[in-house]
Amino acid sequence: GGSSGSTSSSDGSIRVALNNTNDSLAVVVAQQQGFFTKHGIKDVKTTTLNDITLVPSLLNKQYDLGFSVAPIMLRASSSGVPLVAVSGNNGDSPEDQSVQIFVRPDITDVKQLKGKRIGSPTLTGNINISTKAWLSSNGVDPAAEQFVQVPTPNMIDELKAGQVDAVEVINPFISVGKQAGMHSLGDPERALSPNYLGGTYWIASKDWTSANPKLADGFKAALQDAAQWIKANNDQAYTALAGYTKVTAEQAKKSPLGEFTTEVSQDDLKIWGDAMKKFGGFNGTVDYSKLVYTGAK
Amino acid sequence: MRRLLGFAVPVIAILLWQLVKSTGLLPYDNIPAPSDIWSSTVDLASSGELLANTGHTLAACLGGWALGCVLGLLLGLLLGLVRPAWTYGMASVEVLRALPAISFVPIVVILLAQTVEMEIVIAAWVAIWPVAISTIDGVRGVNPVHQDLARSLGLSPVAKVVKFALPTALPKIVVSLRLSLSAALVLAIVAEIVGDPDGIGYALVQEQQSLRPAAMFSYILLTGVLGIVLNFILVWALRFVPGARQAAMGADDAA
Amino acid sequence: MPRKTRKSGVAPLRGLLPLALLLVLWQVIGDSSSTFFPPPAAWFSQTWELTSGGALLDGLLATLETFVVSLVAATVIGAVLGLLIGRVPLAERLLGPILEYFRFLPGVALVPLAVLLVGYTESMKLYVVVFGALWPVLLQVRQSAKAADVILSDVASTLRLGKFAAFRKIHLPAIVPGLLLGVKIAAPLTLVLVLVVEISTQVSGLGKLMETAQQNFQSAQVYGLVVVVGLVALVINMLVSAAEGFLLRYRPEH
Amino acid sequence: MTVEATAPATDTADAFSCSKLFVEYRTRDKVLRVLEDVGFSCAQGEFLSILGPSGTGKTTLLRILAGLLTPGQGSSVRFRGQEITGPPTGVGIVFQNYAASLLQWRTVERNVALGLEGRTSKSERDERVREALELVGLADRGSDYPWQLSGGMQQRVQIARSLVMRPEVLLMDEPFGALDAMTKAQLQDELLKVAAVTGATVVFVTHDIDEAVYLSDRVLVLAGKPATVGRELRIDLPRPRDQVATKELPAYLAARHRVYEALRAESEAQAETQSGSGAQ
Amino acid sequence: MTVEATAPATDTADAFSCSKLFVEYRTRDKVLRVLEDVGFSCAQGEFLSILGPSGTGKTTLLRILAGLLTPGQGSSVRFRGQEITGPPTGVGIVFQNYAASLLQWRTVERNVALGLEGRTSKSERDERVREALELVGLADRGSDYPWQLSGGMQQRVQIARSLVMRPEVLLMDEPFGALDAMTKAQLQDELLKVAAVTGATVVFVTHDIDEAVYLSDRVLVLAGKPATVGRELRIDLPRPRDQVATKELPAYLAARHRVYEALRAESEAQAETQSGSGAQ
Ligand SMILES: Nc1ncnc2c1ncn2[C@@H]1O[C@H](COP(=O)(O)OP(=O)(O)OP(=O)(O)O)[C@@H](O)[C@H]1O
Ligand SMILES: Nc1ncnc2c1ncn2[C@@H]1O[C@H](COP(=O)(O)OP(=O)(O)OP(=O)(O)O)[C@@H](O)[C@H]1O
Ligand SMILES: [Mg+2]
Ligand SMILES: [Mg+2]
Repeated sequence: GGSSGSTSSSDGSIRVALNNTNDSLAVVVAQQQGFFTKHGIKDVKTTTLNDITLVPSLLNKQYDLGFSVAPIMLRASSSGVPLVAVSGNNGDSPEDQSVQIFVRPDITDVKQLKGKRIGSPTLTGNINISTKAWLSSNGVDPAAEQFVQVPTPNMIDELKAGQVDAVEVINPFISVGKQAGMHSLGDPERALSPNYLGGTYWIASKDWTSANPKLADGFKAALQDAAQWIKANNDQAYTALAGYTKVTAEQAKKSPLGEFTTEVSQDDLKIWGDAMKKFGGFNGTVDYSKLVYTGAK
Repeated sequence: MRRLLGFAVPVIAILLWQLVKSTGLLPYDNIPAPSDIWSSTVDLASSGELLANTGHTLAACLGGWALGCVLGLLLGLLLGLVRPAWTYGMASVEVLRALPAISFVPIVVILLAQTVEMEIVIAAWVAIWPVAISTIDGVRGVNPVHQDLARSLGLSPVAKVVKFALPTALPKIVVSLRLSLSAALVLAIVAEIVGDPDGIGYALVQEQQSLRPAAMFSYILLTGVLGIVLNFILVWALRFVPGARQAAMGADDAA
Repeated sequence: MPRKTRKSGVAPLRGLLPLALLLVLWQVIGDSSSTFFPPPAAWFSQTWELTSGGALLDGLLATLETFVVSLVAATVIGAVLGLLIGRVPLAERLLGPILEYFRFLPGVALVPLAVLLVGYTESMKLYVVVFGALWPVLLQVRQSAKAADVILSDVASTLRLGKFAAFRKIHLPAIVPGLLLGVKIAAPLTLVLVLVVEISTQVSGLGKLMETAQQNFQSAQVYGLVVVVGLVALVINMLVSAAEGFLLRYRPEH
Repeated sequence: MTVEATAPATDTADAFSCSKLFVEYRTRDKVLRVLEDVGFSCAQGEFLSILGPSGTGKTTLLRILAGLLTPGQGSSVRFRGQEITGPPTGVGIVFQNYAASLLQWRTVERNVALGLEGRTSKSERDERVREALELVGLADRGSDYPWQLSGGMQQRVQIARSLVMRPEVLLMDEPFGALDAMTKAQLQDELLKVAAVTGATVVFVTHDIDEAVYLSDRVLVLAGKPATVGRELRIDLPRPRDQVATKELPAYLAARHRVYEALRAESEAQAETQSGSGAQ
Repeated sequence: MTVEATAPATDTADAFSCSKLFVEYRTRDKVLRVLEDVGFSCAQGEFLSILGPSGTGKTTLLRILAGLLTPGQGSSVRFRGQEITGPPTGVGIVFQNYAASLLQWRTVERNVALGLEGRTSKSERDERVREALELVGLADRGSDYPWQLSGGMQQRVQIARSLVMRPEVLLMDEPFGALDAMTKAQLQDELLKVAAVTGATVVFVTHDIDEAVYLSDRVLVLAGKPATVGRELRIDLPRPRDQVATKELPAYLAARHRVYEALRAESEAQAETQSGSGAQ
């Protein structure tokens, strides 16, 4: 179960909320390979969370760090929740196509998606924003689409059943879908920026980073080590992935691991913010500079 | 033999399901065949996961249910028997009992973190209302001759409640105890799906994301079994509550 | 002076007093900058924003429509099944266990299944909601049907009323109080379920607005919408109570 | 004159005939045999009263005749020569527990109309309901609900409900028990009149010896634990009967005396067996 | 000898005294005045019977004496000189509707024990319950539920329930109405014995003239619409009374006759006013 609420973690340990996809690999690897210990963190407790209760749990100090995405962070921050991105996560890699738009067999072109029903994992999430930008850049007005929320594992079936016309799929379901003969119209992620746009972060509350800058730095450094290790030990990394996502090793190998980065770019966040304003009905104000953890002074 | 009749319907349903699945009439990966669900259930059971998750959910459900029932009963007695309490409180109750519990999950998480206590609060919240409403309705149904009798025997208010109001309301309360139990179980699971990283609800989402729909179905279907068992225990236990005997028997038979 | 004919009927609006006091207290001692516990005044202003594009009204109407249709369907199905298994032993034997089983299945976890089979339609919302909301009616009706006085059955058979007439004139009216109690419990439950389905699929309705506000960390708007839901529920419950008062008008008490 | 009756004859002209009738009530922890080897018959058009101590099985017997209760295996109960399997047509019943037998959600009028609905035209129904209510003295209470009536009034509603059906056979369980002497006398006479005009058969449970003698052609005394037909007394008083004239006849007084004696003898015998065996 | 009673006197030695008593039942669409200008008193230790046509207001009057119903403004109803505001202590009541008055979820024993619970020790309670059940002839049915009893038996349970409280005042609404002659006679004698031993005051509603005369010191006849005290008859028969000896006294027969005449006169008067005014 979740560890109890408001104990402070000045004892040198950290509690991290993961998610259940490839995104959390670096943290798992860092833990397994002892990188956290190496960077002065005594003990790491990890929990896999299902949903967006992460922000409340950071506020009430149940967790110190957690996996999140740009839109959540920006929205929370504009509502006055003091959050910072301690570390980035996904980095640039040309072969990595971690989001795909699968469509019904009779749809072969983006233009055909006009006015269709599209399944998205979270209507306010980064993937949906990217998809809208992608549609828009292909001349399809996203405002005319009907977006519905579909849990990722159900996307393929719903597409088969014809209940949706297109879905926004992430790994490992991309490989599952390809196996099942689904066809994709491409990756919407680069529609927002010609460069790869990191959208996932390890975030913490500002209170925690100010109280524990050493731990925050250590966390980031450990992830840096993990990123390098993953590059060098691809096979072992897949084993680790299979371990915590509980998919079979065989299944895990079908999705590319991509690159990991600890960089947090203020510019990237701003691109997200602008896209959210344009496509996500977002109208808050955000001080981007305050969102980035800059390390212990 | 007659008892077995009740199994006919589910057995036929399962066979049909297996049939459409193995003939490929149902091409969806997320609806596995009963045989797959069975083997994954066996796996989960032998690994001990099933028991651990069930135990967690059960604790949350029963804790929330018990809390909700006690509060519901007290609230129902207060509103059903004390006129001013009804006049100055009932409308508030009508508002409160319609508030969607799951929209409070993030708020309860702030207060109680992602813990079993959070689940208990959510489950209790939904368990309160059926019991409260049935109690109000029931205690008001005391027949006029009984009201006269209680007064002429000079019974104390407490004795009136214990000897007349509660037994009269009992059949309705028993039904609502059962309703609350199912509501508490469902909400405990929903709270696990949304918030608490533990228990059946959490496990079923994890299994789904790990591409094991059969295991997910194991958990979903297990919930129904859990319900039947809980209900059976409740009905059985009620036979030992004086006066609830008839009410419980009128209500049971399914188990 | 004689035995009071106590009117239970509709709860008076005075009963909102405790809630109102609570809100005033919150407003006075609450922290106005709190993200998750904004004071009530902020609820109003943030929720009012939703009225501009008609979003609030549209959401309200969508939710209400599903609610009304589901409640009617849940009542009818619950009453029919409740009567059937309450009065026909064979039906009880055949259906009792399976219904008891279904009662505990978490409806929300079945949303994906319903979507798969029915799609993102209003009827999908309906199936899921009815599935969860019919139990109070079913169980209360079954209990009343079983508890009905045997003498009444004797009256029906000695007057040789015929199955249908006996049902309509004796067995049906005899379960009306139980049915109404079931509906009283089911009505808010139905509303909750409609919202839950709307929240998890975001198809339409107040639930969708609520989830959007939630995802935007606009807590004040979430609370505001919750208040709207509460008021809707209050009106619904008043209607149900009024219907009860009318249908049970023959009773000295109630 | 009063004459000790003969053994029950089985005859298709009989309205009812029972033989070897027994009944057991089964509860969780015991079996209570209530009636044992009851045999009697009731001719068509006969007015038969049943007397007996409280708890002896009179209501039970009436429910069997009405087809509402199935007697023990091997019992034979016939209505017009046919074995009874359910409530036969043309049989009306007035229950002992008047309060429970009225439909609380219907007005007095609509309680009385219950059995006529869908079988007669609206105007005929209204007319018959009005007549029946007048007969029992409740013409002005038609629009009240049962709970607004006194105990005796509720019982009269029940009587009206069965009379309105113009039954060929009437089974009545202490129908006048809750009524005052005047109302009772008046209803007794109305009942005799109705029975005479329609030729109806009446089986009548009462505790009132005067009433039993005044109304009946024959009186059965049930007694014993389990109960059986202890005595059977024929009441040979001229008809039509009259509250004053009939009750002054020496034959009336003699009949009354015999019934009283029969009842006393039976209860004494019962008290003895009971204290002797302790069985119940 | 039977003597026409004098005007009601108000006296603190009275158990009950009423004057200018009236009652109205208010329903949705009308107001029904049931009692009008009722005045009488009942001395301590007196046995007072109330007779009257069905629906006249006897039950209503009893409920007022029991403090269960508040009469109209301006009425005065006193118990031992005190205005009645709620059920006074020491007053037991037996309701007319026996089926509704028993607690269906309690056994016979526990129904009888109801009023004693928490007031006496367990052993005393058991002892008193056993005695009371023996008194009404139900010693062997203590563990049954009410629905397993016949109508008369249920009524006897109710009687036991009020006797077990050893009340100083007993209000009884047709308590023996559902009983056979033997059981009734036996319970009448038990009641007289209990009243004599304890000096209890009894107000007794009945329809049975013989019963009223046999038991009472005084009989009130309620009649009229709205009803008032029509006649008041003192019954001066020696006590202790005896089912055979007392009923053979010429004074008994004379009293019986007078009560009968009084009732008939009142009902006739009522029938006239009713047809005359059409009021109800
Ligand atoms: N449903 C039942 N279950 C068990 N026992 C019953 C049931 N109904 C009646 N009895 C028992 O059967 C016996 C006869 O009951 P019944 O009602 O026929 O008596 P009765 O002659 O009508 O008496 P009364 O004159 O008091 O109405 C009683 O001992 C009663 O307790
Ligand atoms: N709750 C009530 N509401 C309206 N009217 C009532 C109510 N209770 C009694 N009445 C009416 O008051 C009158 C007197 O009723 P009550 O029960 O006192 O009569 P009663 O003398 O006891 O008659 P019975 O001998 O038939 O029991 C009747 O006309 C009855 O219809
Ligand atoms: Mg009987
Ligand atoms: Mg009365």
